[in-house]
Amino acid sequence: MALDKTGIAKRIAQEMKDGYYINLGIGVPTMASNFIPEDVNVVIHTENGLLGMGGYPSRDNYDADLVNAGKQTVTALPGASFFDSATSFAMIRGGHIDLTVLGAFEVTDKGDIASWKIPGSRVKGMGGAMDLVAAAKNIIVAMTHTNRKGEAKLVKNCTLPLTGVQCVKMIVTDLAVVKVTEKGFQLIERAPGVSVEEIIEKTAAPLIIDGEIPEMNI
Amino acid sequence: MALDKTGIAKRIAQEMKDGYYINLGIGVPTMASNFIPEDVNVVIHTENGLLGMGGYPSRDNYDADLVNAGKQTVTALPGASFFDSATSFAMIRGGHIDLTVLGAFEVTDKGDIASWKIPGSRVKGMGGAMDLVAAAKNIIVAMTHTNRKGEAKLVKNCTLPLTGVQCVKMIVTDLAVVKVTEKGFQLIERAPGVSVEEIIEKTAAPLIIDGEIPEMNI
Amino acid sequence: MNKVVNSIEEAIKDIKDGATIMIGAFGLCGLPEKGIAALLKSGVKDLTVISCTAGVDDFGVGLLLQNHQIKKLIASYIGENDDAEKRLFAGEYELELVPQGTIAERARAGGAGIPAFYVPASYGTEAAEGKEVREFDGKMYVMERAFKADYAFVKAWKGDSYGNLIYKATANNLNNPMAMCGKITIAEVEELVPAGELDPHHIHTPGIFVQQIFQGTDYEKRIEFLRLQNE
Amino acid sequence: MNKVVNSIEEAIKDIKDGATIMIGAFGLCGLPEKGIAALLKSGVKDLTVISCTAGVDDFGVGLLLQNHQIKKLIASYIGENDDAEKRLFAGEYELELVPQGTIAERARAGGAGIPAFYVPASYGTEAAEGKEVREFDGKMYVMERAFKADYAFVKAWKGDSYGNLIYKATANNLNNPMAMCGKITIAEVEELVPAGELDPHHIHTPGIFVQQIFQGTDYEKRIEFLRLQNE
Repeated sequence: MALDKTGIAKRIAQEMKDGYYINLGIGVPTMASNFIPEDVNVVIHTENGLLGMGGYPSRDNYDADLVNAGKQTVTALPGASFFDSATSFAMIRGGHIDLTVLGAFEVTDKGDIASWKIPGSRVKGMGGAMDLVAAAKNIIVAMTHTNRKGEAKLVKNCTLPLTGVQCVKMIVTDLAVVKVTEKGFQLIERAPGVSVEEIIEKTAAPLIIDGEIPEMNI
Repeated sequence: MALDKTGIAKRIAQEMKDGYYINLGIGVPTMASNFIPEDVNVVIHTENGLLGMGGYPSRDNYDADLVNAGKQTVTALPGASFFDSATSFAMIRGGHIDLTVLGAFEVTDKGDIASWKIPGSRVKGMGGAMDLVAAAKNIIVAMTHTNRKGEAKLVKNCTLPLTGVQCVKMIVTDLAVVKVTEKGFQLIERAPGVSVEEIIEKTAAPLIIDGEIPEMNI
Repeated sequence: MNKVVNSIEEAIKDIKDGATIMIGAFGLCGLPEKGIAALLKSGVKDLTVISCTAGVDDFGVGLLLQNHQIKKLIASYIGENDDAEKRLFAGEYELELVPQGTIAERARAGGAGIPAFYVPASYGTEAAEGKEVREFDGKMYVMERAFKADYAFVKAWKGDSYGNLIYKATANNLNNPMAMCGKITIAEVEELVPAGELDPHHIHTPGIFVQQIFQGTDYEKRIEFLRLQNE
Repeated sequence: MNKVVNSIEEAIKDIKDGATIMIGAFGLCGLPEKGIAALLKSGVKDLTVISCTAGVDDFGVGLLLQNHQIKKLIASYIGENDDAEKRLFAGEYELELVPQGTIAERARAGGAGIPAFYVPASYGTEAAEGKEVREFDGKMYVMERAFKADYAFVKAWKGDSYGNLIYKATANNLNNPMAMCGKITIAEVEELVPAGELDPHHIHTPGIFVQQIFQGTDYEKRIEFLRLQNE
């Protein structure tokens, strides 16, 4: 059965290793921080200027001057630091972030990603996404395997404006875990009860399938 | 009579205007800070990372961690700030320093300066001098009019390796105050008792002399 | 060295139509509220505004859009402002979208006397169209030019009469790089103290980057998304 | 996230001959004394050292020159070290002189993922020989490349177990930009505290830039020119 958002978030949390500095996009990526194992100590970076982001504040101690990249009130954990945006993006651009997780509209089997603009529809802007995908060491996309119209989001070529080229390393969807290899997409895991055939059918690019594909362990 | 070092320093102090941020080289330029009029409030920048440099410390409160660009122990005045070298040179390069005063071996009538290297003799390095002369808004050179061999230091072309090109705005020597104009050197003032003829004789480039040349008022 | 002005009106009196103005803040966090309010009152128009976002419909940079004072907006994100999107589609102003980190670095570069530099961000995307690209060590980069700004409006937590600034938490964001960049930087602070009261180790923006400073009162500090634990 | 190592020997055990090493400090101010002492003891050689100065004859970077461990020195000034000059003329090591602000910016750029940038410093001088030049807005600039460093040795006043650093007075200097640049940055501090004890507003170098940290003892903190009031 296809995973819900929580399921995707749980699977992503498994990619977080002890000692990682991590930047999480809004939505499911941020949700993943709730499922990090207790013995895994990571530091969350939020690009508006904080290392060591904690959870939401209580009603007694929220602060308009302390927000995350989604402009939500947050807290700072012990060991945190505050800094300006130039320094914050120096961390990103300089490759100091170990893992970036963000959402996407489309990802290609070369690792190109489209995530910021739907022409003729809404204009929002790229925010910090183009900086993040251009420079983080390890980029994981969290998204549904198909869009609302049922069209594949894992594709040969993006139809939407690009956020970055040849940068995505892995995709976690409601159906599968797919790695972007030099030879293209490789199916690594499938959601519990989801068949390899269904995944192939809903992917609009060749999928390397090497032996038995295990179910995700979430 | 030719000025001594103190005289040059006093004349340079007259160029310091209220509200200026000033960077002073080692020696006579630094000495000039002792002669700033009381109603002129300036902030001294030292490129190793301090705005608001004060005088030398007392024997009770010196600190190895608080030095100036000459590696001498100093103090920080009220309103001071500390910062790293990248930010310090951002101030210089970005044109935020109103006045830079430094020594030189040679200056040309186009404003080129040689101040950092004598080939075949000593190797020291340019330190921050190339950054300063390339970017400060207003650069004054403090030096003797001739070198120890009696050779002119105000020249048509530098014989020594350059520190920067077309940057010096004014030169204060033991004999004269000379401006670097679009048409070349212009004699502005002469040291008390020093004749225009002596200055012309000891300058190895044409000198524009416009009317009566007043004596320095120091 | 005293940079204190008595009112924001005094600080902005020389701003002309057509000026390029930077406005600090990330969304509404660290917003120079008093500066924006004064710009609205002044009616100065045809502005080029450089800011991280367009604020929201009825606060922050959004107010200047509503008041038809912006000719061109350079920003990374206008997603929290529906009105800005409508006015854009109506052709009321021009929008140049720039990646957020590139905005910050172009501001710092402007302040640091670096006319151009290379970044990987936006390579291969429409945001790099018309820009020079170049390979270094096998990777492609885009050349970005430093910003120039006639004015920078920034907001800090504490400041002193010499213009030294300290920001609270994540309210620094674009404020420090933009403070470096403004030909005239106007800083508003919640608490203004005499020079000498702030520890020189704690200064985030040294006063050399600030030309005018004043203490604002009654800050609204509007929160875009109030999220609370267990609520 | 604990980056505390028990000894400097543990921190440097993987450094190989031929490594590129940055050493913070301006002269002897803010000097990573313990790191240099350990490098001396290790005997690692053919180093490329990037530092602001060569220290003095018998302290700081000068010790590594005396011990024949440096193949190439990149610095802005060696004027306080007569021994370094003698060894240079004797051909014992190669010297590349770089303007001080350019050293700082190349270090920051290396840490910030900016492969190249333009500065006015050194244009028209022998320090710009072999470097690309380019005109922007009627002024000439020199293209400078970011530094890459296998290790950066930095010294701070206070630090915590996450690697966050605070510098004292002018002892920051090159330490912060170099901390950003090191593939492995080794920080030594006078006072090491558990994460959470330093105010996040006061951090000068966020811990993300630091891979190893330890507390040094018995710092000599030698002063190059002790100048006292009225003495």
